[in-house]
This record gives sequence, C-alpha cells and structure tokens, in this order.
Amino acid sequence: KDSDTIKVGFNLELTGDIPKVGEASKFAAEMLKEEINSQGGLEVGGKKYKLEFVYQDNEAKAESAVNAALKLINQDKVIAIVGPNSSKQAIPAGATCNDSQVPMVTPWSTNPDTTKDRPWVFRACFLDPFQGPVAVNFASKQFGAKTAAVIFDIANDYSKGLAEIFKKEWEKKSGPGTVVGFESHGTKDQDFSAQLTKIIAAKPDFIFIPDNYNQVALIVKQAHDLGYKGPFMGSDAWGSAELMTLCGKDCVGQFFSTHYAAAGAQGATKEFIDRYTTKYKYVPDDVAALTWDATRLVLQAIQAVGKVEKDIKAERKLVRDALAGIKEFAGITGNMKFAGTGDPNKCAVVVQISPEGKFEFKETVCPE
Amino acid sequence: MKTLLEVKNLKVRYGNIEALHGISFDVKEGEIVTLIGANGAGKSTTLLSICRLPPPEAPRVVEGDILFNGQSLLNVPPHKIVSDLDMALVPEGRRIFGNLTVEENLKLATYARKDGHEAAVRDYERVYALFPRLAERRKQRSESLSGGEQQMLALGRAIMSKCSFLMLDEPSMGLAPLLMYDMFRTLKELNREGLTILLIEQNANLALRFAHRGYVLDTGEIVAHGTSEQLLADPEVKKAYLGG
Amino acid sequence: MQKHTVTIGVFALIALIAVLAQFNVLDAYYVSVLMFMGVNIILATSLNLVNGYMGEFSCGHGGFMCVGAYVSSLCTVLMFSKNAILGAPLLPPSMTFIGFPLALLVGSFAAAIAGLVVAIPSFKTRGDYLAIITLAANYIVISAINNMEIIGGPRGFMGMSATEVGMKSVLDIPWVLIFTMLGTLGSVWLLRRFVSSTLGKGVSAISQDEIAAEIMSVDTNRMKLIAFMLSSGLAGLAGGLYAHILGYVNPQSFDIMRSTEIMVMVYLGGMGSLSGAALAAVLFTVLMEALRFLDVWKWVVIPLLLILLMQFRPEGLMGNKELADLFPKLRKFYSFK
Amino acid sequence: MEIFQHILNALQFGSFYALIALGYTLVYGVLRLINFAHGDIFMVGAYIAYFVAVTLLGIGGLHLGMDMHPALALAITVPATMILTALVGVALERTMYRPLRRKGANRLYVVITALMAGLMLENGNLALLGASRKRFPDLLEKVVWDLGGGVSVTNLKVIVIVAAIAVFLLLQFIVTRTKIGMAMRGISYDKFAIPLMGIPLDTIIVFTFILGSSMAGLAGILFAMSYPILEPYMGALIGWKAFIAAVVGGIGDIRGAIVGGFLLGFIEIGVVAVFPSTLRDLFAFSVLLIILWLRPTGIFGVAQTTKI
Amino acid sequence: MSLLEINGLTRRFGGLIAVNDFNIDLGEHELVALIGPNGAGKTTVFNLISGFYQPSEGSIKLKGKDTKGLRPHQVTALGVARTFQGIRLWGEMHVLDNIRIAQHYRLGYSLLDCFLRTKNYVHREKAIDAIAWELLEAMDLKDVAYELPRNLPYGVQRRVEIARAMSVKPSLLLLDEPAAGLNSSDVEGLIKLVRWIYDNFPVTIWMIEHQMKVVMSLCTRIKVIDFGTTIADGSPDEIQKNHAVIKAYLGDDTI
Ligand SMILES: Nc1ncnc2c1ncn2[C@@H]1O[C@H](COP(=O)(O)OP(=O)(O)OP(=O)(O)O)[C@@H](O)[C@H]1O
Ligand SMILES: Nc1ncnc2c1ncn2[C@@H]1O[C@H](COP(=O)(O)OP(=O)(O)OP(=O)(O)O)[C@@H](O)[C@H]1O
Ligand SMILES: [Mg+2]
Ligand SMILES: [Mg+2]
Repeated sequence: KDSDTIKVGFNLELTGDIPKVGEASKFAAEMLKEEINSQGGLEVGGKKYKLEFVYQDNEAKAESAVNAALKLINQDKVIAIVGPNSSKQAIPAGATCNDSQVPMVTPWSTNPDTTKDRPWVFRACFLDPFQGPVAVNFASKQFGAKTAAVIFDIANDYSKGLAEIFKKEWEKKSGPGTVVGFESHGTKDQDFSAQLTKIIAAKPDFIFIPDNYNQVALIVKQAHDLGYKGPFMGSDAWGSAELMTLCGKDCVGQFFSTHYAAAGAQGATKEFIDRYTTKYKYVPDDVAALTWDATRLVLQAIQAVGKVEKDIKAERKLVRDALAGIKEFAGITGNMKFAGTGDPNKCAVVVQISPEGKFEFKETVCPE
Repeated sequence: MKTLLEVKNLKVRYGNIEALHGISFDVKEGEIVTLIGANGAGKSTTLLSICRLPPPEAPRVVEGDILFNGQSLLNVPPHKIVSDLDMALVPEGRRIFGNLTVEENLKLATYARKDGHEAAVRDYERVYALFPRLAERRKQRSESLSGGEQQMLALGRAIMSKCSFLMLDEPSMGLAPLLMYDMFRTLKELNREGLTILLIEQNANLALRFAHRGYVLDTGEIVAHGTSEQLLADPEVKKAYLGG
Repeated sequence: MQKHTVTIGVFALIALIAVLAQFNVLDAYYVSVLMFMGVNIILATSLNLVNGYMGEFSCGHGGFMCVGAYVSSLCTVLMFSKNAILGAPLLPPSMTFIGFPLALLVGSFAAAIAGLVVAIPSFKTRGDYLAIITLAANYIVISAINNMEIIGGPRGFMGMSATEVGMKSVLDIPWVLIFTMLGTLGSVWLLRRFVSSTLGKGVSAISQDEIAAEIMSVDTNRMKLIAFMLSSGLAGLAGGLYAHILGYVNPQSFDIMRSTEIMVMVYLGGMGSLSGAALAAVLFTVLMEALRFLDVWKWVVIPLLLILLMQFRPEGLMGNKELADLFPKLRKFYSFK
Repeated sequence: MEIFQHILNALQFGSFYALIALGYTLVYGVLRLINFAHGDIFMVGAYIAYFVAVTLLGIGGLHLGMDMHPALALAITVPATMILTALVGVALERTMYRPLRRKGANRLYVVITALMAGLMLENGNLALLGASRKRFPDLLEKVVWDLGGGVSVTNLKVIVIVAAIAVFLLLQFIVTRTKIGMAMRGISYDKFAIPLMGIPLDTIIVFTFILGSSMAGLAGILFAMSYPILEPYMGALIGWKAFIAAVVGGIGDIRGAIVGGFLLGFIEIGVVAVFPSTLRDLFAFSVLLIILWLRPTGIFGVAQTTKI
Repeated sequence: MSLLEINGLTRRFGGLIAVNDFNIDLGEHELVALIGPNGAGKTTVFNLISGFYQPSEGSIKLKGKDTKGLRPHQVTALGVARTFQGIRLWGEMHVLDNIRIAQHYRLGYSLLDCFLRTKNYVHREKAIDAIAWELLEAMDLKDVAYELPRNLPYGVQRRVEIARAMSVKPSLLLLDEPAAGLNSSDVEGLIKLVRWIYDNFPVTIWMIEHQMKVVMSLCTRIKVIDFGTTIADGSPDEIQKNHAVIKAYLGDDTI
C-alpha cells in the first residue's frame, strides 16, 4: 500500500514570528494536493500515486528548522522537502538537506546563501540583488526622484539586505548622499515615529520600505500622521492580501515590486487566485503562489524521473537530478529559467495599489 | 462567668506531622489564661489554629472544634475572626510590615474597626503613651527599628485593632526588663477594663504571676492545668518549667 | 571498583551511542535530538547554579550562549574554513582535533568574561533588579551582533561545518556528537564538583541568607563572581557546541525566548538540583520534538503541561534533591563528590 | 523643530510603556510576582476591544446587526474592555497563581507559571483566531494638528498622554493614601500577617489584579487605536520592555513605573534621533544598565534595610 | 595589647544618633555584657564591629589593627564571630554544612583544586570536616548534624548558631540576646554552654542580653548604654545598685 503514495515534506513556520507565512504555504500545498488526489493522484510512469504531504512546524527558529528537516528525512522518509520560507530557517535547513542528500526547494528565501554551493537546494523566487535595482529604476522613472529614504527591519536579513542593495544601487545612479535617510527598526516594533521624523525632516522624494506588510501598514500610517505626503515604494514582502485590510486608504496609490500581480492576472495564475480566494476567504499572497510553484517544481521532477524507486535514497538522487535538469518552468508567478545554480532567472512585476485595494499590474522588469 | 473560648479535643497537623494531639481548654470572659511549656510543645501552633490562618505556614485542623461564644470558628475565614469577632493575635516573630512606617502599621491595624475616628485617635494616644519610643519613630520605616521597638509596635497594633479577646505569643521577647514590667502592667489594666487575654510566655514564672489560670503543654498534649497558685506550687511543674 | 561503576557506565553509554550513530542504527534525526538534548542539559544545569543554588533570577542566559556560539564559531571558521575575512583556511583539516576543543574553550572564556557585565553589578544589586540587568545584557549582546556586519549581522554566520568535515576527513565517525556528549558530561561533572565542595556551598549560603554568609566569613563578592562566570562560561560552551551542531548561527536564536526556555528547564527540574535540571532538559527536549505533530497547538499544550506540572509539584520535579538523595543505593556505586 | 516632534513622539510611546509598567508594578508591589503574562493581558485587552468595537459597529465580531456611531461605540468599548480584561487577569490569578500560593510554592514558580500563561494566551490566540492580523476600526475621527515648523500632533496622541498621567495619579492616590493601598503594600512584606489585621487577603489581591488588568485593557484599547494592527505576539516585546521600565523606575513604586516608562520612551526615541537607528537597542539597554549600576534599586526603589 | 579597642565610636542614621561616642577596651579572655533599654544602640555597636555598618566617627581596633573599610568577611577572618538577635542560620542546609561553611575564610584551596580534587583539596576538606564534627560533638549536637535547622527546636537552633560562630575559631565572640525566646530550662543550658566555651577556648565573649539572670550569673563586667551613650560600666553588683541603670533599664518587677 505504501508504494502507492508519494511523500513530500514541508518545513514551515506555522508558529513563531511569521505564522501567516507558514499558514499561506500550507494552504497552497493542501489545495494542490487535493486537486491532484481528486484526479486519482500524480501520474508517474503511467501509474497514479496518491500524494501525501507531511507538514512540520519549525517555529520560525533556526535549530527547529534543522530538526524539522531531519525528522522529515529520517522519520517521515519524504522524497523531497519544500520550505522553509524565511532565510533564517532556510539557510541552516538547506545545509542539512544538502548534507543528507535530499532535494529541497524553498519558495520564498531570497538570500543568496541559501542555495550557494549546495547542489541539492533550489528555490522558486528571485534574489535580493535582482529586486533592488528594479525598485531603483522604477522609482527614479515614475516619481522623477532625485533623493530617497529607506526604512527597514534590522533584525530581518531579507529587509536589511534589500535595503543595502537599494542604497548602493540608488547612489550609483543618483550620486553619493542621495539616500538622505536610512533608518532601521526591530521586527516586533510598532512605533516608528522617531525614524520617520528624521526621514521626513530630510525631505526625500520618496520612501523605500522593504518591509513585511504588517509593518508597512503602520509605517505608512504613521508617516501620514507626521505630515508626510510623498510617495512610497515597496518590495515583494508587501504582497499580502492582508496589506489592504491593515493599511486601508493610506496605502492606496503606492507601488511595490513583487513576484506576480494578483489583480488582472490571467490563465493559470487567475485560476489559482480564484480557487484560493474561494477556499480560504482571502487573496493569496506571494508565499502561497511561490509554494504552489515550488511544490509543482518538485512534482514535475518526480514525474520526469518516470518511476518511483523502492530505495528512497536512490529516488531522491534521481529527483535532484531531474530538478537540476529543469531548464524552464512556467509557474503561476512567471516563467523561470534555471542555469544550474538552483536559482531561477525570472521577471519581477511592479504593481500599484488601486483605490479598491487591488494590486494592479504596472510593468514587468526582467533581468538582462 | 461566661466561657468565651472553648477548644475541644483539637488535633492539628503540619503536612503529615501531627503537632497537637487533641487538646482541650477554655478561657472565660475577663480572664487571663496562660499556656506554658517547653520549646516546640505546640503553644504557638495552638494560637495559629485558633486564628485559622491558611496553610502551608499555618497548621491544618484535622479534628476537634474551636468555639468562640458558642459559635464554631472552623468555617470562619481568618480575617473575619479579627474583624467580626474582635479577636487579635500578636504572633510569634512580631510580623510587622517592615516597608510601612510605624504610623502606617498602626493605621493598618484599624482596617476593620467600626467605632469611628475619635475612638481610634484615643487609642493612638494610648499606644504612644505606653511606648514613647514609637512616637519618636512615627515616620520611620519599621524594618529599621530595633528588635524591642518592633515588639512594641506589634503590641501597639493589637491595641489599635480594638479587640476584646487578645492572644499574645511571647510578647516579652527582646524587651528590656523595665519595659516588660510596664507592658504587663498595662495589659493588666486593659484586662480590668474587660479585655480577655490568652498568653504564651517563655518565662513561666512571670506568666503565672500575671495570669489567673494556666495550662501546661508538653509535645502537643496538656499535662497539667489549674489556677496560677496551684501551678506555681506544683512540684512537678516547678521542676520542669520554672527552672527549679 | 564499585565506586567507579557509574563512571564506567557513563563512558560506556557514550561509546554505545557513538557506535549506534556510526552505523546508522540511530538515524540523523535522533542524533540531532540527542545533541540538542546535551546542549540543553549544559544550559539548564549551568543556569541552575545561578538561579537555583544562588537564588538569583537571571533571565538572560541566552545572551552568554550567544557570545560563546559566535566566538567559537569565529575561531573555527577562521582556522578551518574558507571565509570572507582571511580567505583560505589557516590550518589543515587534521588540526581540527586540537582546534575545535580549543575554539570551544575560547568561546566559553569569552562568555565568562561577558558574565562580568552581570557579576559586577550583582555585588550591589539583588533579586529582580539583577534580573533586569541580565535581561538587558541579553538584549545588548543580540543588538551588538545585529550591528556587526563582518560576522553577518542579522543574516547570521556560517562555515562551521567545515570543522566537522575536517574531522571526518581524518576519521569518519560522528565527531560532533562525541564532543557534545563529552562537553555535557564535563559540564555536569564540573558543576557537581563545585557545588558539593565547601567552597561551592558558599553559593547556597548566599541564597539562603546573604548577610549571614558575609558575616560568617564567606567572601560573597568572590563567590558571586565565580558563580556568574562559571555559569556564563558553560553557557558559552553550550553555545559553541550548538553553533557547530547547526553549522549556522543567527542572533535571533539567542533571544529572550531562548532564555525563557532555559529558565523553564531550571524551574521544572527544581531549584538547586543538578540532576533535576538535567532531567528537565531531557524531558523538555523530548516534549518539544514529540509534540511537533500538534503544529500551532504545540505551544498551547506545552505551557499548559508545564503549568499543570507546577501545580502538582510546586517545587519542580526533584525539588532540591539529587538522584543520590532519592536513591541512596546509588551512593554505593559512586561517591558523588 | 525636529526636536519637539521627537519629544511628542517620546511622550506618546512612553505613555504606553508607562501604562503597562503600572500594571506590572502594581501586581509586583503587592505579591512580589513578576506577572510576565501582563504583556499578553495587554494583548488580550486589545483583542477584546477589537471584538467589542466591531460588534458594536456591526462590521464583524458577534454580528448582532448593530450599527452604532463610532463615538458612541468608543464610549462603550472603553469600559467594556476594561471590565472584560480585568476578568481575564482575575481568572489567571484564581486558576493559576492562587493555588500555587496556597501551596507555598517558591515565588519564582509563580513567575514561571505567569510566563507559561503568557505563552498560552499568545499561542492560544494564534491557534483559535488564525494567523491573520486584525485591523482595529477607526473609532475616532483623526485630527492632525499642525503646530508649525513641521511639528504635528494627532488628537489621539494627546488622549494617550493624558490617560497615562490620569491613571498614574489615580493609582498613586489609591496606593499611598487609602487603607486598601496600605494593605496592598503590607501584603508585599508579609502576606501571613494581613488577615491578623482583619483584612481579607484574597479580596485585596483580586482587587489588585482588577486594577492592574483593567489598566492593561485601557492600554490595549489606546494602543489598538494608535497602532491599529493586532497580532497575537504584539504584547510580548512591549511587555518585556515595560517590565524593564518598571524595574528601572524602582519596581513596586507607582512613580517609578511612570518615570521608568517615559524614560524608556525618551531613551529609545532619543537614541534614534541622534544616532543611526540600528544602534537603538544597543544604546537604550546600555543606558538602562548603567542606570541600574549606579542606582541598584532603580530610581524610586528603596533598598530594603536589612536589620540584623 | 588589648583585643578590642573602640574609641569615640559614633553612628548616625539620618538625623538619628544610634551610637554616640562609645568607648571600650576588651582584653583577652573576658566575659562582658552590654545592656541597655530597647533601641539604645547595642545591636548597632555589634554591627559596627563586625563591619556590617561603617562608623560615622571613631575607630575600632582589633588586636591593634584598625578595621576601617574592611568588609564583614574580612573582619571575621581577623577572629570576630557573632550570633544574631533573630536566628540567622542557613535554613535549607543541614547543620553540618552550616558549620563547615563558616570556615570559608580558611578554606586553603583554590577553585582549580576544587575542580581537580587535588590532594590539597582532599586534605583541607578533611580538616574542615574534622573541626566541624569536633564542635558538634563537644556541643552535643552530633545527633542533629544532618537535620535542617528550621526543623529544630528553638533552643537547639540557638546552640547551632553558637557552634557555627565557634567554628570561625574566634578570639572575640559576640552574642546578641542568646537567651531570647528560650524557656527557663533552656536558659539554664545556655548559661552552662557559655561558661563551658569560656572555660575551654581562648576567647573573649561579649553579649547583649535582657535577662538579668543570665548576665549576672555569667559576666564579670557590664556596660550599660542608653540613647547610644554609656551610662554605667562596672561589675554586676555595682550595676544592680546603680540608680541610673535602675531608672532607665531595670525597673521593678511588681505586676
Ligand atoms: N511551619 C511548620 N512546619 C512544620 N512543622 C512545624 C511548623 N511550625 C512548627 N512546627 C512544629 O510543630 C511543633 C510545635 O511548634 P510550636 O511552634 O507550636 O511550638 P512552641 O511551643 O510555640 O515553641 P517555641 O517555644 O519554640 O515557640 C514543633 O515540633 C515544630 O517543630
Ligand atoms: N539601618 C537603620 N536605619 C535607621 N535607624 C536604625 C537603623 N539601625 C538601627 N536604627 C535605629 O537605631 C537605634 C538603635 O538600634 P539597635 O538595633 O542598635 O538597638 P538595640 O540596642 O539593639 O535594641 P534592642 O534591645 O531592642 O534590640 C534604634 O532606635 C533603631 O531604630
Ligand atoms: Mg512558639
Ligand atoms: Mg538589638
């Protein structure tokens, strides 16, 4: 009976700092599993296998992520692992998977270290060094801005890394000293008035906020309370359905770069969004979409292997090779090209928030 | 004379250790009764059980009954015993509130008093007259008082709580001789005004001279009782508790 | 001979576990749980010296662990791994056998020095005020590391796995597991020796009546210095081991939540009982893993279990007793001194 | 000019620290219990306020089909939240702290229980309500007053600051001037002797929890109005920091809590105003550490004179 | 050379003068009492000697050495031991440990010795143990060696406290109200114990006590203070007849 199922593990942050991220991942995966299983299972080499997804909570902690990975590998005997999402967990878990020779695909970790020198680790998202310039180019064109200010989360490597890349790129483009404010805050902070007071006093043309959506909502509101009237530019971490519930009219009209635009999406992307929205009562954010893609990457690799080996180790090796062999993949977050590093080469989109709270497509930026 | 307090076959425990093995005694209205006995005989335990303070520090009554004015105390919460039945206990080790000033300590003791401000003021005067030392130290945090001064404060508090039944656990401990005699004289005076007193005192000689009647406690049991004269004259008691 | 039964037994157990791990009878998951268990034992027993034996309320143990983790990692990475600071490794892999324990020692030492930040104010400050100092020290350490770009800041720091790889390249056995077990044993042994000596009992005297201790000739300042530095030094050792087990450290792994966990283990085990702390560490680690399946509910169930446990045993699992007190027969086999 | 804005900001954020620190100090001042669950009671307060408010406004919660004017809703939400939050605090005391106290457990076990209770509140919330954050509805028409020179202040900021000071004055009066307050202080020194003064011990303790928790509820609703995003862990960090503030001020002293709270607000905002903001925690906590080095019992704390 | 020499000792607490220009000169092997009304400053004098308080004015010389600025444990190391007005034993450690720990100042081994269990360590611990047992034996406390002090009767606790002080091997023993809270027969025992110590050890004993029976039957010299100032100093007979002492302290025992 066991040979009729295929087990995939998920290493997710279901509790801890960012439970919403883990939840969205889990929802997307469940949806995918139900879809495939309702069609009788995943077809590999002409035979249909039922999918079994095993979820382990990593509590958004590094060592817990390692333990979760080891448990998935050794106890649950999964073929491959999807997750963790945040780089803090994805980096050590990636090392574990690489050492244990288990393929791992992280949906959302944008830190270069996650996949670096790790043949068994892959990802479904673009990297920070790519997203930074996207924001720079778009903002200088759209706002005609000469000066910029940045506020970011010091304890979040994603936010900090992106902020630094942005600063470097912006000063390269507009000259030294044109980033007139560069302020940080902590992950669980709720008051940003001091940072914003400083930034506003420096009179930037716009404010770049590479921050999680929940903090964005507070920052934008407080900036308005302090009398700021200029524009904001954001990054992919804004892309949550919750952003608008939390931020309300303060965020209307602002721009951010992201993996995909939910509003006005077409084809498979739209289908995904609609189904997710009906099922879970909110518009899926980028993590959900990326998890969907990451999981599908894994499943595609399994199908590409064409058979399910009895020996799990051999099967994992084959799946890894198949993953490495994928050159192009049409995901709902855009087309990905892999060049053997485990990192996709994919386009980013910039969206604007409409008065109805939709993320409307503005432009696509692709790597040269 | 009416029996005020009646203890019947009282057995109490600390955890699993039985400290009193069924003692019975009574105190009549207007009397001074003393409990004497060696260290660890269970004298303090008796008073704590009467006050019904909650365990773990205080003992647990497992058998017997305590009647006050005919009413059983076993189901009366401890603060009610003080506020409604007008009993007061000066506990062993003084237990003053060290972070409050002398004045606040006295004031707190009037928490449950119902006889108005003036009466309380009269009692303040009385306490300060009895212990002029306390008047000098009114505003001092009481934990920095000397040992004897703290003892005065503990007594002062009992007077302030306006009780009609006073239980004293070694009130003379740490007091200088002069003051000790003064204190006993004042207590006698209060007794003449109607206060009933149950006294524990290490100095058995002194206690028996002061009290009307006495009970001798030995490892949780009452081994002798009688009027003070009888006990003072009893050769056994003399040998064991009066220091020959 | 009988006196050494326990000693021999313990070493035999360590050897057995190592062999089982080597031949994959214990898979990597169990091995990692075992190693984290060891780290937790060191953390809980060392904190117990301060919170249990000395009766202080230190709630920033994670900070010292952090110092040890970073310093020892820095050492091994500089020595044995390709890194951003020095480029190529300084030493060949065969040197790892000296380099690794040495790095752990340096880490512990650094953590012990960091312990001074708490030890010195403790001369004048006690109780909950000291608790805040430890808490602040925890925040300061984490914030300082977040600000140190060169060791990765909030991104974390890695490259420690090169050490294990180096050791395995000489002889392929589970080295980190062995070192962790030896480190755990060593820590408990050191603490045990300390608290059972007349010197170490001065610490308990401070907790029970500091004034009496000082007046009866105990140099309380010196005792506090020793206790805090020993405790934070061992936390540093635990941190060093932790970093090399994981191969990656991140300042957020050592925040208040971590310190809270350690504290919970101490009080769960019983204040002033080394075996209690160790037992609690084992129990806690197992519980954390066993309840994984509860997902979100895990962190509702674990506190609830602990609360219930404390209601039934308000002095912790062991109170202030040691195993040898509960099972006096053990004394026959070991002097427990 | 920037400096005035910073001062206003510091006053507002300091007010929250102060309001929460007051609750900490109150319970501590009576029971010597560091009620680590207090930050989470504050969180619960904010959620209660949310559910009451959306129910009254008819946009969620119990769906009673009400459709109240926001101002009226606010007037009802404030007392309702304070009462309901007080109930939560009292429930913790009755079910967890009191039984332990009765068993004579070391006070640190009660502290750990409080920590665990806090974790349960946080994660129980997460498990029951899901990971979505809640957006607190606008109950107050926001007014931004431009004071000139780039300094602006909202009506809400003014309300928060006034509330903190009012609560402080009320508590200070209760604790230092009334017999109940005296009894509260007495309990902290010797619980055992309290009944001997004819004072109902448990009643006073429950009263303390009612006071402290209702203040946390008030802080919760004000906080939710100022920073309208609610999540299960929102009370944890601010709770720890408020606790630190309370201790730096001199724990157990009402003045200490308010001064410590504002002090922490000023230090945090001040560091960010002058230095790169990345150094905020590092500097702020170093300053607090130094204050405690110099004044080992906090700003208002009195060292216990040990009499031997 | 005198053992203890106090000159012009004064101690203020805020505006309050607890001890005022206190002088005394104690030789080796004496048995002296310090009495006076409550709050007279007796305990404060002891606290000043043991280094728990620092004098506002005046000097304290122990065997010719000024103790100014010394911490209490350093003073103890010079040979001063004391008991406390309220018993202050370490309640969670058995009696034997209580007595061992009071020998901390002459442990004679280092932390490293302790970790490595060197010969020196073993040797010193044995010596400490031997002294402790010797004292327990001599003071009839052997049976309670492994009891926790808080479980012992009050009278026994007092004895343990004195034994602990003796394990310091003091040349000056300060007893603060040793008879307080003892019943009549225990008081007899205490008197015998103090006398035994005095007879068997080269120690000067200085005690504060309110029970005249104890003071009069033991001490050869009595010093009386009131409001921090000396009002009398002399032999028991002289003191008992001194009018100032009777008026301020002794009173008359009519009840
Ligand atoms: N809190 C407690 N826990 C356990 N046992 C106790 C406790 N308090 C007292 N005991 C024991 O109960 C017995 C009676 O003690 P109690 O204090 O009543 O004696 P006492 O006659 O007042 O003696 P003393 O003269 O020393 O005050 C003693 O054996 C004592 O050890
Ligand atoms: N730390 C302190 N702060 C303020 N006042 C103090 C302090 N210590 C002692 N005093 C005061 O100094 C005076 C002397 O106290 P001390 O304890 O020396 O008295 P004593 O002679 O031992 O009295 P007793 O016989 O009652 O024990 C007392 O009035 C006391 O209130
Ligand atoms: Mg007694
Ligand atoms: Mg005295």
